[in-house]
Parts: sequence; structure tokens; C-alpha cells
Amino acid sequence: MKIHEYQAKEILRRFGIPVQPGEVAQTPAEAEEIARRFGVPVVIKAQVYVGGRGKAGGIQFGDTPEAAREAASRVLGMDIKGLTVNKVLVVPKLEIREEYYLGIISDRNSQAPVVMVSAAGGVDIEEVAAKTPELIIRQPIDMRWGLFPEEARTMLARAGMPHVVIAKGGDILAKLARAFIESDASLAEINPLALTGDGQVIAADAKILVDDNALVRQSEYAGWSEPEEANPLEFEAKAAGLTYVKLDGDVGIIGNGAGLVMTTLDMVARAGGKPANFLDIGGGAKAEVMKKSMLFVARDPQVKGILVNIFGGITRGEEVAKGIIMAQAELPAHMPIVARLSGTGEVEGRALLADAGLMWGSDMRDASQKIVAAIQGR
Amino acid sequence: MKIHEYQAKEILRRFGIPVQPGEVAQTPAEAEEIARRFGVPVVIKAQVYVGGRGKAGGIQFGDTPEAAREAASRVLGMDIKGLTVNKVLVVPKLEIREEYYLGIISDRNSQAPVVMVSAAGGVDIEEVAAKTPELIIRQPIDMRWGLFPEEARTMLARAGMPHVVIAKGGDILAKLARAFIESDASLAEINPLALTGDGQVIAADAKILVDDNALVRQSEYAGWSEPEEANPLEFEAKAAGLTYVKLDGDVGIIGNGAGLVMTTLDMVARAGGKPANFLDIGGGAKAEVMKKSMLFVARDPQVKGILVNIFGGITRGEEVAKGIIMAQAELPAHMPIVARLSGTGEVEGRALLADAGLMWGSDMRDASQKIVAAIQGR
Amino acid sequence: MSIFFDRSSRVIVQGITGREGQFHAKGMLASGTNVVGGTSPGKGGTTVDGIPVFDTVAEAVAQTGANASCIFVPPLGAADAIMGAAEAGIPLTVCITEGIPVVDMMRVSAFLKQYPTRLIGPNCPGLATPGAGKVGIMPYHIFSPGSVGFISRSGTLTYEVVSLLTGAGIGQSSCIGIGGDPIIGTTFIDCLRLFERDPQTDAVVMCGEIGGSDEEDAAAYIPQMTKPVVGFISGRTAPPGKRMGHAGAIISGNTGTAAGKVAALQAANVPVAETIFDIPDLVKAVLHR
Amino acid sequence: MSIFFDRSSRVIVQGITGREGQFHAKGMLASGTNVVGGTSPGKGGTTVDGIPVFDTVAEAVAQTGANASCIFVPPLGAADAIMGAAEAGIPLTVCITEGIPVVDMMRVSAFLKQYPTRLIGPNCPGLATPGAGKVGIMPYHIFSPGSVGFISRSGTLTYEVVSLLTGAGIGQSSCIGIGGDPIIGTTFIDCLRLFERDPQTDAVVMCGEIGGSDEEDAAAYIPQMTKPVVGFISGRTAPPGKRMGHAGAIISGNTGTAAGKVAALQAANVPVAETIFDIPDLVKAVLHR
Repeated sequence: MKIHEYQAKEILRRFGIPVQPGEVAQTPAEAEEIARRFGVPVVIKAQVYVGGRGKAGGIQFGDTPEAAREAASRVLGMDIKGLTVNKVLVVPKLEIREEYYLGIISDRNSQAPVVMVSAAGGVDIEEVAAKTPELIIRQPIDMRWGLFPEEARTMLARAGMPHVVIAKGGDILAKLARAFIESDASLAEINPLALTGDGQVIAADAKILVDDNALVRQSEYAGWSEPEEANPLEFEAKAAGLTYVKLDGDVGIIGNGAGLVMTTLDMVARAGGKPANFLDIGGGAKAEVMKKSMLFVARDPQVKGILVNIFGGITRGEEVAKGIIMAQAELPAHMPIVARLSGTGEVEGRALLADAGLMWGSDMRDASQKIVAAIQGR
Repeated sequence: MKIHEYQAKEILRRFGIPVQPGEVAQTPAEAEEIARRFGVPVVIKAQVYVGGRGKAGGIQFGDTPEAAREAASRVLGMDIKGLTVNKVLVVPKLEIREEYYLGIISDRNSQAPVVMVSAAGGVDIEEVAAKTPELIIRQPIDMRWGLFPEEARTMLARAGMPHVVIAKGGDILAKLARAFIESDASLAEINPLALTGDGQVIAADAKILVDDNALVRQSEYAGWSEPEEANPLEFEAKAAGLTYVKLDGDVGIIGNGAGLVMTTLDMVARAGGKPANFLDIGGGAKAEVMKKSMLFVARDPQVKGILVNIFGGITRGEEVAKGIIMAQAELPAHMPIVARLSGTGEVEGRALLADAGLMWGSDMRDASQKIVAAIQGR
Repeated sequence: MSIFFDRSSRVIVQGITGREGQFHAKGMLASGTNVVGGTSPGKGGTTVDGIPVFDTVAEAVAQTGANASCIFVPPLGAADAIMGAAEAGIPLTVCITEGIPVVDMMRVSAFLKQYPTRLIGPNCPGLATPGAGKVGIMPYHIFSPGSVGFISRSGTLTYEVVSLLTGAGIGQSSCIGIGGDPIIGTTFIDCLRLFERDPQTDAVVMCGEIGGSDEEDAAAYIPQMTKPVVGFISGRTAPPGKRMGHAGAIISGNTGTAAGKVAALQAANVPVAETIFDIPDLVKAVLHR
Repeated sequence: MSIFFDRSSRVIVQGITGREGQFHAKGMLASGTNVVGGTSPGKGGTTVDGIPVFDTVAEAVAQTGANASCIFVPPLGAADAIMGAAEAGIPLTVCITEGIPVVDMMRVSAFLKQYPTRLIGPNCPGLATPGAGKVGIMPYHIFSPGSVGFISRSGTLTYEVVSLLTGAGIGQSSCIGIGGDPIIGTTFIDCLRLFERDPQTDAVVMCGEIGGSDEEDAAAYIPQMTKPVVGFISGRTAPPGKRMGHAGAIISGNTGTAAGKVAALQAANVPVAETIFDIPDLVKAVLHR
């Protein structure tokens, strides 16, 4: 789950990491008031779930409280990569002498969180990784002990950071590691970690992603969830408990099991269609879930037809068929639907579908070709 | 550091352990009000830093709010093993079906916390350990992983607990282990863990000791520290930063280094005296600390004379001598003082003491014999 | 013979009193698997469909001599269940549970280093040895005994492909669903090594998908094998940055793409099927090579 | 020869810029110890009395070839310092720091199991090899080279007894203050084993105190030694349940009493001195046996 910069900073603060002060404004007047309180100059930072805010104009400056208000009024409401800016973070401008990078990601190869640090901070770390990988020091965290401060300092020293950053940044990095583990993060980044003119070492920007699987026990963070306007359907799907990914095409696709649905997408593409979505109804779904999924997929205005591909194990074909028939009654009459059922309840399901006059496919290739043909009017 | 039962229960609650509800009263009226609010019958439990409250009459019952008030008035102000009861915990009486023991201590041999569980709960575990050690299941916690619930349940099963207690008590024990480690406890006990008539498994009594060395980072618990009336001097010594233990005799003893002071106590005893205290001024003490220590030891009304035994390393003899002379000026004129200094600054220190007319000992045996003789008027 | 599991295996079901655990315990019994017990804290002493239930794995092992476990415990308790099985001395643990927090699995991964336990999954359909039975949730009737080993990161896709193989007269030696999570106990390469040593196996089908580099790692090992491997990769149309159902099925930057995996396998001389329907013919071809 | 430390040792001081660290670094240099560097995060690149300072132990080891460390870091940072020294490959670490939380030391104890590091202390005066130098805070002038090994749980008491030995013409091979905490890296029995193997040592003096069972453990080992041991136990007048200065010096129930320790040593045929003044004569007696 994505959270905003100001929320990530709040988490860091709780783990004892020095963070640049600041407050969130939702109106230009609030921004002005915050600027007055914290003192100018200030930076106005768009709070959106997307990188590259700076280049998009989402970071602006205010040398006076009035200028802060104006800057906020420019940034609030701005569209950045399809997202509308509803909140800005107002922070006093730091006199930054140097910028560094501290990051932790959960790494599948080492089966552990991997710490990455670089003296080349303030820029996109993926660019650094691509162009000058030798500037990044990487090390997995031993889950038995966490990252202790001396280990953290040793990493920063290897990255060539100055003495003061080794000392203060080492503590920060050790705390970031605790924050990562205890917050169930999948990514936690301080970029830049700023060395200021007066010798402070503080987090000037922060990014945290929280593991979706852990939201049940990170209930406070779960409550921070906000719709991504670029993907309102995905946000609603998550709220409805559906495993749904929005894509660009016009063939709605529903199946059971992630691998099967992915393969169905590929098959539709091979048949000349363009998948509109990925929707996995999981194992053992009942008619109601099937119906809900059908209606959900159809809410995407691009969708011109729906393919249902089920391999029955725990999931029963007749339940699937019932759900499809229930959904069809509520869907536009011209919306083509092709179903392919095999495995448990396959015979009963097909009979129900035949009675209702629905199209069916003998296998996923046949079904894919039929839905593509139906949509393309062939 | 000792804390009260109600405070220990508060810690357990924070770690998610089901704890018998209840509230603290400092007056009989408060006890009555709590009894009314929680419902009768209630138990009134003296909150004192000592075991065996029950036998001493510190646990009484109230079947009506008025009876609760009367019970509280009997318990409040009661003297239990030299401690005055200033607070009582008022808890609704549980219908307890069975009682179990869960405990964790820091163990020097295994260099780890050791978990002890027994189906023989509700009684003094040391008695169980002495008489029927086979009823106690012991296991060290692996500090790399903590105690995970399945390990905890396996211990409870080995202790012969019933199924419901294995299930619910296993979670409780795993949480107790987390509480132990994260609270820097040196002991954490739930005794009894109660299985109630309605199938609940809850902590009916709790005891936690906090590691003194960790109080700097457990600042909330440090703030819970209260004077032990049985030992007001020890409490004040701790507050003053002195390593002081009150004993029963009349020879005040001050030295540098725990082993040296203990050996001095033994030597005084061999010389026929009775040590009044243990006071270690530590390494590198200055004159002010020496003076403060002398005056502190003399506050014990039993003290009839003071022996100072210093082996100078970082601690300098002349600083010690100055401190003794400064203290002497404020002590009763008849109070005998014997000092023995050796090592760094020994010559200068002895000269200062000789000028001030103070007694000195050539070694710790000589000094011990001299102070005992002086006190006994020989 | 088979890898991981055979007729001598004695299986317990952790979480046997839950809906899933109970349902699939029955399914395993029906497949011929020797399900000797189950666990469910607090339910010790009861039975589920005649299977004795214990409070702890340690008791189940002591009473039944179990040497394999199938876990249906909910996500937040699954790490505890895996660690408990290892601590109780179970050499093979199959974890079906989906949705375990990654931090828990990272801890489990470090924990298991000190135990000889083999973990399959989590978030997997388990494994089947046609003719001997299954540990997990795979529909057992689709299998037929034979000499082709099968490994996949997914569940229903496995069933599709196995059905195609069985339909084409190609039997299987062992089938393993290694799981769709980013952190799993057993990888493609682990299974390939075991199939290489398994006398009953003549060829292996490996169904990968986008995300991670397990397929690439396998491709680096395959040239050392004496037995042929046929590959398939799903998710060719998946966009980067999107989690396609499986927590592990996500393309990060340029790593984990289907194209990269197909290329790696082809470079290792592995025929990669364009669609699942091509798999049986490719298998027949390599078997006759 | 000596145990733990000799002229070839290259010592760094962790926490060298603190008051204690700086003071005792100088004292170690004066004793002849080869102090090659120190650490203090943020102070890397500076020097203290000519000794180069590094931000981390790893850098200090890389630059100086250090193979021993003496820790003066404050209590809450000491566990980190010990673990850092082990991780950096330091084989001998002496931790002077008093007041480390017990939970930290329990974690350190588990951590060190995977490293070949020998930890002395914490809460100890360190060690001295008369003629070679010292690592720690012992006043070096009291020592004289000789053949008696010395082990003690305390600091100043060690100095008293060593002074008595030196005054009586009894020189020492190695002196180790193992520390007064309940959890320490090196125990009496560890030192006795090393003294038994040390060709320069002919007899050992062991000064114990109340609390724990290290003395009893040592008594169980001593009958296997070829070299004589003389014992002393302080705290005979200490009451149960009171922590006598040292965190480890506390009688719990019936365990850890002076009487029990004296009895255990005597049962192992160890002469136990009534007072420290009796130690030199007992040593002379066992040396002439």
C-alpha cells in the first residue's frame, strides 16, 4: 500500500529518526498559516502517490507567507500523472549542504530486507543503480538481530560518507531498519538524507510502502489508505475484496487462480484482443462472488465483453454459471459473455449456461477466440 | 526495580494479555466506589513490594460495596513485613476453576530468559520447585526469535494443562515473553493464570521486576519507582546515585569496588564487628562524592563509626582524604572514623588524614580491627 | 519413486478444524495419502472425520510419527505454524496459506536455516505424486502416473496443464506447486536438482510466470542437467509495476519480465511453449530426442 | 606466554574519545600495550594522544590490523560495540562498561555463538600480562611477572590481592578480571582451562564472590587439572536477596552463597583463604607441594 510523504515521515518520527518539520495543508490559506508559523522560506510539496513530482511542478517555493499561499494554490488541484493533488506538505526550506540516499527493500533473492545506501542522494536511485552501481552499497539485514548501529555505520563508511553522516546517519539507518520491520514495510526510503549547513543530519524526504498482507495487523496504516484517482476501480476492488488489476484493453477477464488468469490474458492477446483487466476470483467462489465480479468488470467503460475462464477444483462450475446468469440479467443486453468451465461441476454449469443461451468455449483458446470475435463484431 | 501488581498488570495489558479488570484505591471511599462500578463481590489487594500478602491479611473480600469499603479500611495503612499499605487494588472476584503458573526470569547459566510453567499455580513457585520440581517445565528463550506461540503451547502441553489453557495460555505466554524482553524485565510472572468458570484464561495476579540497568531506556517504568518504607535509605541512596545496601550492624563501611567492599564487610565481621551497610563509591570518586557518602552512611541511626577502605587506581587518595575531612566537620565529634588508603595518592592522603588527626589503618585488616575497637570502646 | 512425498509419508494437517483444513484433509485421504493427524490449539483430544486432533505439532509427532505437514493456518499464524513444524522435527512442510506478511516469511527463512525442514510454499497448491497421493489442494483425479516431473508457481494453471498432459497420455512422476509468493521455501532450481536425481523422472515441465528471477536461476542450472526441460511463462501481457494476483508476480523495472525469462530459458536450450496447448507436443518431442 | 594477550596483540579502544577511553588508552600505552587505534563515530580522521581514531571498528581493523579491542562505550551502546567488534573480525574483546541492560547481554550472548570472538567482561577491569602490558583499567605497576595465574570477578579486590602476591614475591603469568555481571563472556572455568594449557602458569588464584554458580562449576572442573588452585570467596556476610554492588553478586534463595562456594572448592581439594592475607602463603604451599 502506498502512503504519502508526510505519513512516511510520521512513521520515521515515531522510530526516533530526525525528520524535517512540516505540516499538511489542504487549502492555500492553511499553507500560508503554516508558513507563518514555521517561518519562511518554505517548500510546498504535492502529496501524491507518484514519483517525479518535482519535474511535474509539484514542488514549489514560497519566500513569504503570501508567496507560500500562491504556490500552494498552484500545486493544489494540479494533475500529476493522472492524480489530482489534494494535499500539500509545507516545510521550512532547509539549507542543504549534501544529500545522501538510505533505502531498504524486501528482497526475494536474499529472502530478507536489503539495505542500500549511497552518497549520491537526492536523485532517482534507480538511475544511480543503472549508471553507477558501484556508488550503491547493499547488504541484507540478518532477521535474527536486525541492523545494529555499528553495521549501519560501516555501510555508510563504505559508501564514502563524511564522518558526521557516518555517526548520525548510522543511528538513523539502524532506526530505519527497525521501522521497516516493525511497520511491515516493503520499501522504506530516506531520499535525500540531508546534511544541513548547521551540521544536522535529517530526513528531508521519505517514502514507505506497506506490505498489503500485513495491513490486518497494521490497522493504523490501513486506515491511511486513499483512492488513487488514476485507478479508482483498483481502489474500489480492493475495498470490495477483489483481486483486480486495471489494464488498457476492452476484453474483461475473470478467472480463478492468478496463473490461470495471467495465461488467459496472454491467450486473449494472442487471439488479437486487448485485455481490459485481470480479475482473480480465487478458490471456492460462490455465485454471488461471480456475479459481483462480472458487474465490477463491466463498470470499466472500455469493457466491451467479458470472458470467464474457470478450472473447477474447489470452485464449482454450477456456482460460476449461476453467477454469470445473475450478472447477465443486470448487464447491457448487447454485452457479449463467453464462459469456459472445466473440472468440478463442469457438466452442470454448461447445461445452465446453455439454457440461458450464453456462449461457451471448449477450452481457454476457443473461449478467447470467441470473445475477441464477438467484440470485434466478426 | 520492583513495581506493584497493578503496574505489572498494566504492562501485560499493553502487550495484549487478558488481565483481570480492576482499579487502584487509596482511600476506603474510592474502594467502595470501584466496587460499585465493577460489581460485587470484590477482592481488595494490598499493593506492597513484598510477597505473602495473603497470609499477612493483605488480601480481603467485600461482598457488598460497603463491605469493600470496610475491607479497604482494614488493609490500607496495614503494616506488612515493615511496609505500610498505601494503595489497594480492587478487582471483581473471579470464579476460578483452576490456577496455573507462568513465569520468566533472566537466567545467568543459560544467558537467556528462562520460561517456567506449571499446572501447580496459585502457590509459591519456589515451594513447587523445592518439593515437586518435576511439575515445572523450564525452557530458555532463543533471543533470535523470541518465544513463538507454538513453542509456548508445547510447553503448556508438556506441563499437562487442559486443552483450552494450552490454546489461550500459549498466546498469553508468547506475549509475556515479548513483554519480558521489550520491558527489560528481570522477572515476569503470572501467578495465578486463572481458568474461570466461564472458560476465560486470564492473568489474576502478576509480578514484574525491571532491570535497574535498563531504567534509562524504560523511562516510564523508572517514573513508577516508589520508596520502600522498609528501606527508605536504600531508596534515597539510589536517587542520590549511590550504590548502598542497608545491613543490620553498627559499622558504616565505604570502599571503592564491589568486591573490595564485600571483602571489607567480611573482614569487619571477622574482627568482631557488625557491618551497618555496603557502600561502593565506584571508580575515580572525587572529594565531594566521598563526603556525600560519609554523611549518607551516618544518617543510619545504628551507625556508631565509619570505616573507609580505598585501593587507589583512578581514585586518588588525596581526594578521598579531603572528602573524609570535609565530612568529619559535619559529623558528630564522637563518631570514630578509620581510613585505609593505598595505591594512587596514598602518601598525600595519609598526610592529610594525619594533619586532621584521623585514625588510619595500614591495611584492611588493621583498619577493620581499629574501627571495631573504637566502636566497642576498647 | 518421487521427490518429497511417497506412500511412506505420514501427514498431519495443521489447522485441521478450519473449513479449508477439514475439506482438504478429506481430499488428501481420498487420494490415498496417509493423513495420520491434525492440529488445532484447544481442540486436542477431538477427531475430524476420524482423524485425531492435537493441540500442538510436537504432540502430533509424538503420537503419530508424522513426517510431513500440510498447513492451512490463517496468514498471521502461518509463520508460527511453519516454525513449530520445524521445531517439532517435521522434515517436509507444505504451506498452502496465502497472504502471509513478507516480514514473517523473511523471519521464517532465517529460522529454517538451522533446521533440515523442507518447506514448499507458502501460497501454493501443494504437491502430488500420482499413484501415491497428494499433500495440498490439487484436484487429484487429473493426474496420471508417469515419468514427467512438473513444477509451477501457480495453482489452477497447474491443473490446466496437467490435464492437458494426462489427456495427451503423458503421465507425471511428481507435481509441485512451489507457490506464488516472493519468498518461498523451495524454488524451481531446488526441484530441478531433485528431478535430475529421481530415477522415475525422464523430463520436466516448468511453468513460470513474471516476477523475480527464479526462472532465470533455473535456466542457469539446466545446462548441467542430463534430463530435458520444457518451459512455459505466463504474464506476457502483464504491465510493469502491477501485482498480478500472486504477491510474487510483479515486474520491477526491467527485472522479472516474461520476455527475459523466455529468453533465458531458450538460451539454455529449453523449448518454451507459446501457449499451454503446445506443452504436450514439446514434451513428447524432448522425450523422443 | 600468557593467555588471551601478549606482546603481539594489536589493541584498539572503542570509545577512545570519551573521558574513560582516553584516560585508559594512555594507561595501556604506558603499560607497553600496542594500542594501534580507537573508534568514535563521527571523530574518524582525528587522533587522541597520537592514536588514530576511526568511525567504525571495520575501518580500524582494515587500517591497523587490530586483533583486540577494549570497550569503554556507555551502557546502552555497549552491546552494539561488542557485536560490531565481533562482526569486524576482532578475536579478543574486553568490555569494561558497567551497567549494560541484561536483555542486551542476552542478545549479545546469542549473537557471539556464531563468531570466534572471545569476550572478557563486561563490567570488568580487563586483563594484564605482566611484562607485556594490559587491556583495561588495572593499575599496571602492582604486577610482577611470574608463574601464578589470577582470575577474579572484581576490580579493586584484584588489585589488593595482586599487590599482596607481588609483595610476597609471587609473580603472575596472566591476570583476568572476568567481571561482576550476571552474564559475562568468559567464566572461571574458561580461564582455568586456558591456564591448565599455559606452559608459563604453575598455579592459579581464583577470587570468587557470592551469586551464581561459576565457582561451583569451576570446582567441578578443578579435579581434572594438573595445576593447583587457591581460592577465595568474598561476601560471607552478605544477606540473601541484596545486590552487593555487582549486578551478579546476589544470593537467590539458597544458591550463590559464600558458604556453598567455599564448600564446593574445598570438596575439590582447593585450599580456600579465610582472608586475602592468607592467599600468598597458600600459594607458596601449593607451589611447593
